[in-house]
Amino acid sequence: MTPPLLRLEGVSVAFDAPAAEEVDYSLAAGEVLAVVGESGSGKTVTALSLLGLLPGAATVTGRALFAGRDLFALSAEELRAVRGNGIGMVFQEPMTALNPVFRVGDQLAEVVRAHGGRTAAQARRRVDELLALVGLPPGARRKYPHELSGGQLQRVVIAMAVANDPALLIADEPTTALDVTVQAEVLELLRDLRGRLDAAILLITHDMGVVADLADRVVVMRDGRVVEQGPVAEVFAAPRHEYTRSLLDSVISLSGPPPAEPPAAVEVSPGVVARGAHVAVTSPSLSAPDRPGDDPVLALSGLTVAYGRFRAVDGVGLHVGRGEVLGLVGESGSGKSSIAGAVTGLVTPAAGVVELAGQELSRLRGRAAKRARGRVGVVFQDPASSLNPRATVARSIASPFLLHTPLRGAELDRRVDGLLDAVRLSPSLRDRYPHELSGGQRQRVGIARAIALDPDLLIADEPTSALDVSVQARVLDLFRALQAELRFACLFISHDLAVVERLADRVAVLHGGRVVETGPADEVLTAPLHPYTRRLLAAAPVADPVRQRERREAWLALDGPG
Amino acid sequence: MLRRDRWALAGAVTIAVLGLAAVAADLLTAIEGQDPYSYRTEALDPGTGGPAGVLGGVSGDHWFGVEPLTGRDLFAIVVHGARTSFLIGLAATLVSVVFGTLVGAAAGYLGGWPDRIVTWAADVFLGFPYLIFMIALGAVVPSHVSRPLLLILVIGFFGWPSIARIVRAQVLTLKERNFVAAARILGASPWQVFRAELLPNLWAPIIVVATLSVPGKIGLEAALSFLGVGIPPPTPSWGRTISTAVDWVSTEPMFLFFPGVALFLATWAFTVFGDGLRDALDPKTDVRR
Amino acid sequence: NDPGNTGASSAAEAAQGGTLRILSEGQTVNYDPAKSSSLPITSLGFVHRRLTGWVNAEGEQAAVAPDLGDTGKASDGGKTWTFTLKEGLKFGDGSPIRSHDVKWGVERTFAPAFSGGLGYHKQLLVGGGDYRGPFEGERLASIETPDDRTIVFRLTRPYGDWPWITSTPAFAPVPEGKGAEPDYGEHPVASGPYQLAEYQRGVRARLVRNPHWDRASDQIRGGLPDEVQFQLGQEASVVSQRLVADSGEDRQAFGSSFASPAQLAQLQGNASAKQRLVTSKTGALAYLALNTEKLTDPKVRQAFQYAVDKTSYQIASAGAAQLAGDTATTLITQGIAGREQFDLYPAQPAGEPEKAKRLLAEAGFPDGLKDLDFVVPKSNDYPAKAQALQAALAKAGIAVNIRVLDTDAYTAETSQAANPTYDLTLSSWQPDFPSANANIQPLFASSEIGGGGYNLSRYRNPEVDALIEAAQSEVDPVAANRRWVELDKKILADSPVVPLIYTRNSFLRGSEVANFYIADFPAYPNYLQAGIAK
Amino acid sequence: MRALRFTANRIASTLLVLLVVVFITYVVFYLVPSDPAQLACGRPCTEQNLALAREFMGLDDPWWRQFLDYLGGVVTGRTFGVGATSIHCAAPCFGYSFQQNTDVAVLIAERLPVTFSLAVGAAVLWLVAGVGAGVLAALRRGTAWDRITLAGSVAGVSAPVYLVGLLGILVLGFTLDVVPVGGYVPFTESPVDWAWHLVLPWLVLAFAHAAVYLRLTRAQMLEVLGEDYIRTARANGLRESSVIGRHALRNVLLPVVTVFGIDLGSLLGGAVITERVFSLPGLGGLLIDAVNQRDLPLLLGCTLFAAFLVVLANAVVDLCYGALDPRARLT
Ligand SMILES: Nc1ncnc2c1ncn2[C@@H]1O[C@H](COP(=O)(O)OP(=O)(O)OP(=O)(O)O)[C@@H](O)[C@H]1O
Ligand SMILES: Nc1ncnc2c1ncn2[C@@H]1O[C@H](COP(=O)(O)OP(=O)(O)OP(=O)(O)O)[C@@H](O)[C@H]1O
Ligand SMILES: [Mg+2]
Ligand SMILES: [Mg+2]
Repeated sequence: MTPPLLRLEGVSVAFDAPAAEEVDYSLAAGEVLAVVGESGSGKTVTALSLLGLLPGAATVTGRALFAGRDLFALSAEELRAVRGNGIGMVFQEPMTALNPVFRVGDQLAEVVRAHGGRTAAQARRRVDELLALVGLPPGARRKYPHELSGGQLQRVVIAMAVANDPALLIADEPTTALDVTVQAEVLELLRDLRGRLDAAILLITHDMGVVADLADRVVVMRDGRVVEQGPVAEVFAAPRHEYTRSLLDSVISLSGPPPAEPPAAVEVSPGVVARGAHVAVTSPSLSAPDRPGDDPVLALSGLTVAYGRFRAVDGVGLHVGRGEVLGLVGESGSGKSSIAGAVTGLVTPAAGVVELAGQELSRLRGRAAKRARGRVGVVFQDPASSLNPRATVARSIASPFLLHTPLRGAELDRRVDGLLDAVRLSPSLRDRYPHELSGGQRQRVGIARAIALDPDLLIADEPTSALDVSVQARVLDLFRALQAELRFACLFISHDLAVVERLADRVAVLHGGRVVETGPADEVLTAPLHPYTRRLLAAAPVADPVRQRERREAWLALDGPG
Repeated sequence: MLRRDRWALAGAVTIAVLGLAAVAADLLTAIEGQDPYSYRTEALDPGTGGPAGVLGGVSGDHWFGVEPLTGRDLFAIVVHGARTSFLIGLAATLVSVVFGTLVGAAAGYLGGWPDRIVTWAADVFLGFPYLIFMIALGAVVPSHVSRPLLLILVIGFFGWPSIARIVRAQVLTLKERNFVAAARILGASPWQVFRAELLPNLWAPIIVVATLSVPGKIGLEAALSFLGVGIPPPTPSWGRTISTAVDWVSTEPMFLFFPGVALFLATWAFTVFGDGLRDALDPKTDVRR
Repeated sequence: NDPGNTGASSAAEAAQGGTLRILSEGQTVNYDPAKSSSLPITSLGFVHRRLTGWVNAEGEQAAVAPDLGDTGKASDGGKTWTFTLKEGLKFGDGSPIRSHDVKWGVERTFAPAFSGGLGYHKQLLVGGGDYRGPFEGERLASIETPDDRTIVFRLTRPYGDWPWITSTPAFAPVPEGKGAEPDYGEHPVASGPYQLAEYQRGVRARLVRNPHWDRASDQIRGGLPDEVQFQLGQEASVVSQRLVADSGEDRQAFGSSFASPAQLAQLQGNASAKQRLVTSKTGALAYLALNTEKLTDPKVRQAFQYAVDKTSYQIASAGAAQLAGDTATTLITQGIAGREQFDLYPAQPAGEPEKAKRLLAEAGFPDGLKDLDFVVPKSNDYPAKAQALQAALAKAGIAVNIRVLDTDAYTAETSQAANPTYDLTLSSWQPDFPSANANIQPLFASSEIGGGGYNLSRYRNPEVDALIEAAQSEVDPVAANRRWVELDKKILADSPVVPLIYTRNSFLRGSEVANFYIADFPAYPNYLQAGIAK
Repeated sequence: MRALRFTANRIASTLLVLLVVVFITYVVFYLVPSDPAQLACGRPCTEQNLALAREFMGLDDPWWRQFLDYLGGVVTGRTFGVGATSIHCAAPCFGYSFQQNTDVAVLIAERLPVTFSLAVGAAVLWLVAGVGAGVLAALRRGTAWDRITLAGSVAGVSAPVYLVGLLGILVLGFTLDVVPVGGYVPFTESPVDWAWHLVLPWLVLAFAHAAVYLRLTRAQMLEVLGEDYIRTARANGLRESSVIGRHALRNVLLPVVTVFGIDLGSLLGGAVITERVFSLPGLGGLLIDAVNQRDLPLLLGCTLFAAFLVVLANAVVDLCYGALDPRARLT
């Protein structure tokens, strides 16, 4: 066996407290090594330490041998020569990773010319090559970062990282910020690059599906230490460490096999096909019709939300019955949050009607409007930003009471304690501030606030997508239990199909501001009628190397990469 | 946190000392046995009207020497001047902070035409040669309106655009945060949102900006007194004393030195204190430390 | 009393030639005679001659002197005055100066577009009240020009000081028919030794020789330098620093503003500069005006005569008594013919607060006076001087609040408002011509209350008004002077003002400026005689 | 189309700003208890003369009428008085100063080159010095250099311009005698003398302003250095000079440009005190004279012009901002 390309020997990183301790792992040329582990386990700091990118306050010990040289012992100039040349790096947030004031092509060219004396013309040719390599049109060269989508930006960042044919590519959560479909494309690109450039990849992620999809070997970290490492198939099949096991257990994956050919359906009206309660559109300019039953809690009809000329939501009809959970899925920008905004009153619809328990919201004024508002609870995606950082837990939970009821003092405290109990939080947390809580705890506070007034309707806008896998599982369990107990109607918004599958009774699939398909959850997610739904389903990775391979091939067959 | 920043601490201590001197001005001058109003022509050089003796007449009787032409005690003038400067600096800051915060928050939060009007009004104010305005106002306002009050209001009022801009920007980002949306969804009125959700999060930037704007206001009072529209004599004011002292600098440098150093110290102290406060309150800078 | 340095310190002899530089704080110089209130011995005199001028020399009493014309002959009991112009006078463009041109110049001052200068003549000339200038075709019949060299003025009443009035700028000649344009002052037709060659507002004005000026016909102007340059818009303290430094061109320069107390103090430590300081022997009367409409009791007003501290006032104005000027006890200023020295309220110069308190108690104010409104303008160190008085009055139990106003607001409040609220104000008065008339009438005639007049104590006494009228009509100077001195005493007995000092003015010159002196009246250097030393 | 509407909006709001500024100035000074006619009336001033002067200057109309006359003059020009002595002020007439016997526009035009030279020269100085020192301070955060520049900047903020100016004159001008102490030489007369006479004013003005820029740059630099794209640039092996000098600086300049626009705009309206101290015949002096003499037309003209410069500077800043930051470009 050849010596490994990269080898970490007892690498420790410490700020005030240690962040990574005695980390050992190695990586051979052409290999993909995934580093997984819960948030804060030291994955990123370890990787940053390799290129000397940690802030000055960090102390690094140990050795990191890259092609036989200890990276920690290099001079500043030598290190610069390695950066972007021997080792390329891709960061998590593509939106902020590029300088907003320079053209993408110029930034690429600058990196190209930073190593090895290429002329301007040569660099330009290389930029075109790179853009082609990551599947971007040559015209992208002249764009500014804000003119590109997240997926395109991530491609640029990857192009930048591979610009000088590095032997090693470090990718720190390269897809976390992206849509499932875009994520699948980016992963495909990485796989392709590895094949074509023969680069080794150090992939940092917390998404087991991504690991299953891409990696040869996996390193599991926890609390700054490596707890387990080995080939992916082995670790996934027979995790040895207890933490690895719980990690894999809490992964929520779609249950069904990759979508097969669409089942037969009958055309019920021009452009609309149906199979029982399962309805889909075949014409791109239609929204699937909605048949609200008796007494829905929420009924939308012909809802249109426009930002200037742009129609983010276009003639959508939807309803949520009593005690029912409607899952609203669709990729980023499809209009999910805009619908939620129209229901909660944060955005004013351009057209259409929003009826809450039979009352038309836009007609209500003053007290009546306020009362109607009190019957809707909302849980947001990002627990950190949904709580006022300067308000205690108790204050946040009490705010609905303060606004809508005359409750004060001890009675109020009692109610708050009751709610804390309902979301399984200890009353001792009452006086903490949000930053003193974990992500899961914060989200529970958010849920407690949302259910405080015993709402008829709960709107959950991506309530778990910012959370760790293990935390996410626990919050979803809680959510399900509460729903079963309190029987509120729920509009559950998510781009994660697996999550929706676990919670929703019915599903509506949103694409370009229109509902393209709607029906009972199990039917829509196993036998989708609309091609977009099928693509969405196929793109979602599952945390099983074998099944994931099947799904990937199905996805590739559906629309091909890029 | 501030305790780790020795410079900010030094600033805070200086502010405290000067503030204390301002509050206890009467006591201090009583100990010295002087007051800032009495003429002491016997302490002057009869040939020139300048202070008799070396260093501008510094002595056990007159700790900082005396003022030329009048013989008034310079120490008394400086500590009583501190009172004027601090009163005007702080009170005017309060005025601009209150007004700027309300207006800026309203603009940022409500958006639409209130926002446009506020940004536009800020433009008007910035386009306005306000020094001129203050001079005119000094002449227009009837004399029974207290000048310090007028100064506080005018200096304070002209300070609102900068505060409003900062608050507006801050509110714009806060508005995007979900906790504000959560409150709105619950049916909170704009005022309730402002009080319960926005204001607690605005304190930090407001306090920092306020601290940093105090020295500017003190300086402005000095400049206005220089132009003769500040605090009316004989109430001591650093600005007026400094502007008089500039003429004397080649013969009586100490006359400029003491009030000059006091003004510099006050400005310096508020600035480093404000900077330290900003660093302490900004989580980002704290991590990088 | 030693009046400090005087013109005698101009050691070197002034010679013909060179460039004289005048450093001025003002942004403009005004060479339009109709809009000027310039003294006959300062800047306007370089370019324009007037019907009469002043004898202005060290050690000589100020007197009317012939300029374009003689000093005039009265007839009709002082109501008609006849002047004869000298022969061979020429304007800068070579044309002769005739009596019409003087008449035209006077008439021009009546045009609304050209007001702003000294206008004593406007009410005195018959028909002047509603005359609106010659540009609309109407002429003023009360000025007659029987031939090219004779000019006759008909007055509404006998006026003995008329020859002084004809020395005001309005009596400078303007070629008949010219001067309709608003900027005539930027290209005036010269009658004096110089003409305006270049004028940039805020920067400089350059005067070069007028080839048609005849030295022999002019006893008022030296006309020594080849060129005179005004440097405009100069910052006062920088001017003083430059003059102290006395290097390069600044050696041929002098400052046109008074040296401030701080500058004076600096000069005391600099032997060379101290030598170049020119201080007047006397000057304007500085006084504290008591608003007689508010302080109605003469006894209360008299208390102020004892309460003020003239010593600290002297220090506040110039650092030392000697530079500030003598303490004043009369209304007629030193250097005016016929003045008599007296003191109705003899007291220590530093004041006698006890005596003041006693007078107040007698008047019914045993606890003194509270909250008097003391209004002063921002300019000329008045706030500092007012503070000196404030501190002194406080000792006599008189508490005053100083109110500092911008110069213009001050004028509006004190001389224009119908019912002003001030109790006290501080002012100084330099007569426009060296006659006791110009000392007393503007300050104490009831016609001068409000409407822009300078009767700041709002003193209204019909008896005094009648006496003023009588004194003005007196054509015999000696008799007139006797009447004025009588008035001086009579008014002061009522105590509408407290005379403080006869303010000395100090000016600094460069080492090569020669023949730079200040005569007894007025307290300004004679620009016209100064020259550059060899 | 959108650009057109944007421009139209911008011009309209600019005009409105100017109108409001002029109106406020007018009202305030109209309320000031003083009478410009009094100055034009001379001594002694009789009621009759005063009335004549008022009429001639158009002061006998009601206040709103006078204001409208002023605005009308901007469009159509004005004539004061009648007959041979009437004064005509051609459109656009920004007022006629009776005290100075000149069109306000002419007065402003005379003074503009001086103020322009002063402001632009000082601005270049303080930009270079302030931004440069600010960058260094940020890069050496917490070191002696950082503290010293901070203290220096505080001195710049706290020392009044008149103080620094007069001390500068005293030390550099008189004691050391290295630079001239004032006066203005037009650029067209002698560029060298022009610069030489302005060195001291430039330094003084720059000293007062550089402090703000130093602090702003320092704070912004610290902010930008924490941005992800800086990390990206470093991770890709760019030279530190390029990371700081190109990637960071460009972003640092954005807020600096905004403040700069406002500062320069208001400076062009006159650096009142600096001009006074150095005897520079600029707009600031004109404005102060206008106030002191209650020369309302001149005051209105100056205020209008000063406000116009600020608004103009803002517009220029917006353009620059667009050039610097593609996100801010319109359409
Ligand atoms: N600049 C810093 N200063 C102090 N502590 C830091 C700093 N950066 C990271 N840490 C700490 O180091 C530890 C490891 O952080 P790291 O970013 O490597 O976690 P991670 O495994 O990448 O987590 P995630 O999945 O959330 O990205 C954490 O406890 C974190 O709080
Ligand atoms: N305030 C706004 N102004 C202009 N366009 C907006 C605004 N808010 C949203 N949009 C646009 O409307 C579209 C729908 O946005 P929306 O937030 O509803 O999407 P989403 O489905 O919730 O996406 P995500 O999964 O990213 O949250 C997007 O294209 C978005 O860019
Ligand atoms: Mg990480
Ligand atoms: Mg969304």
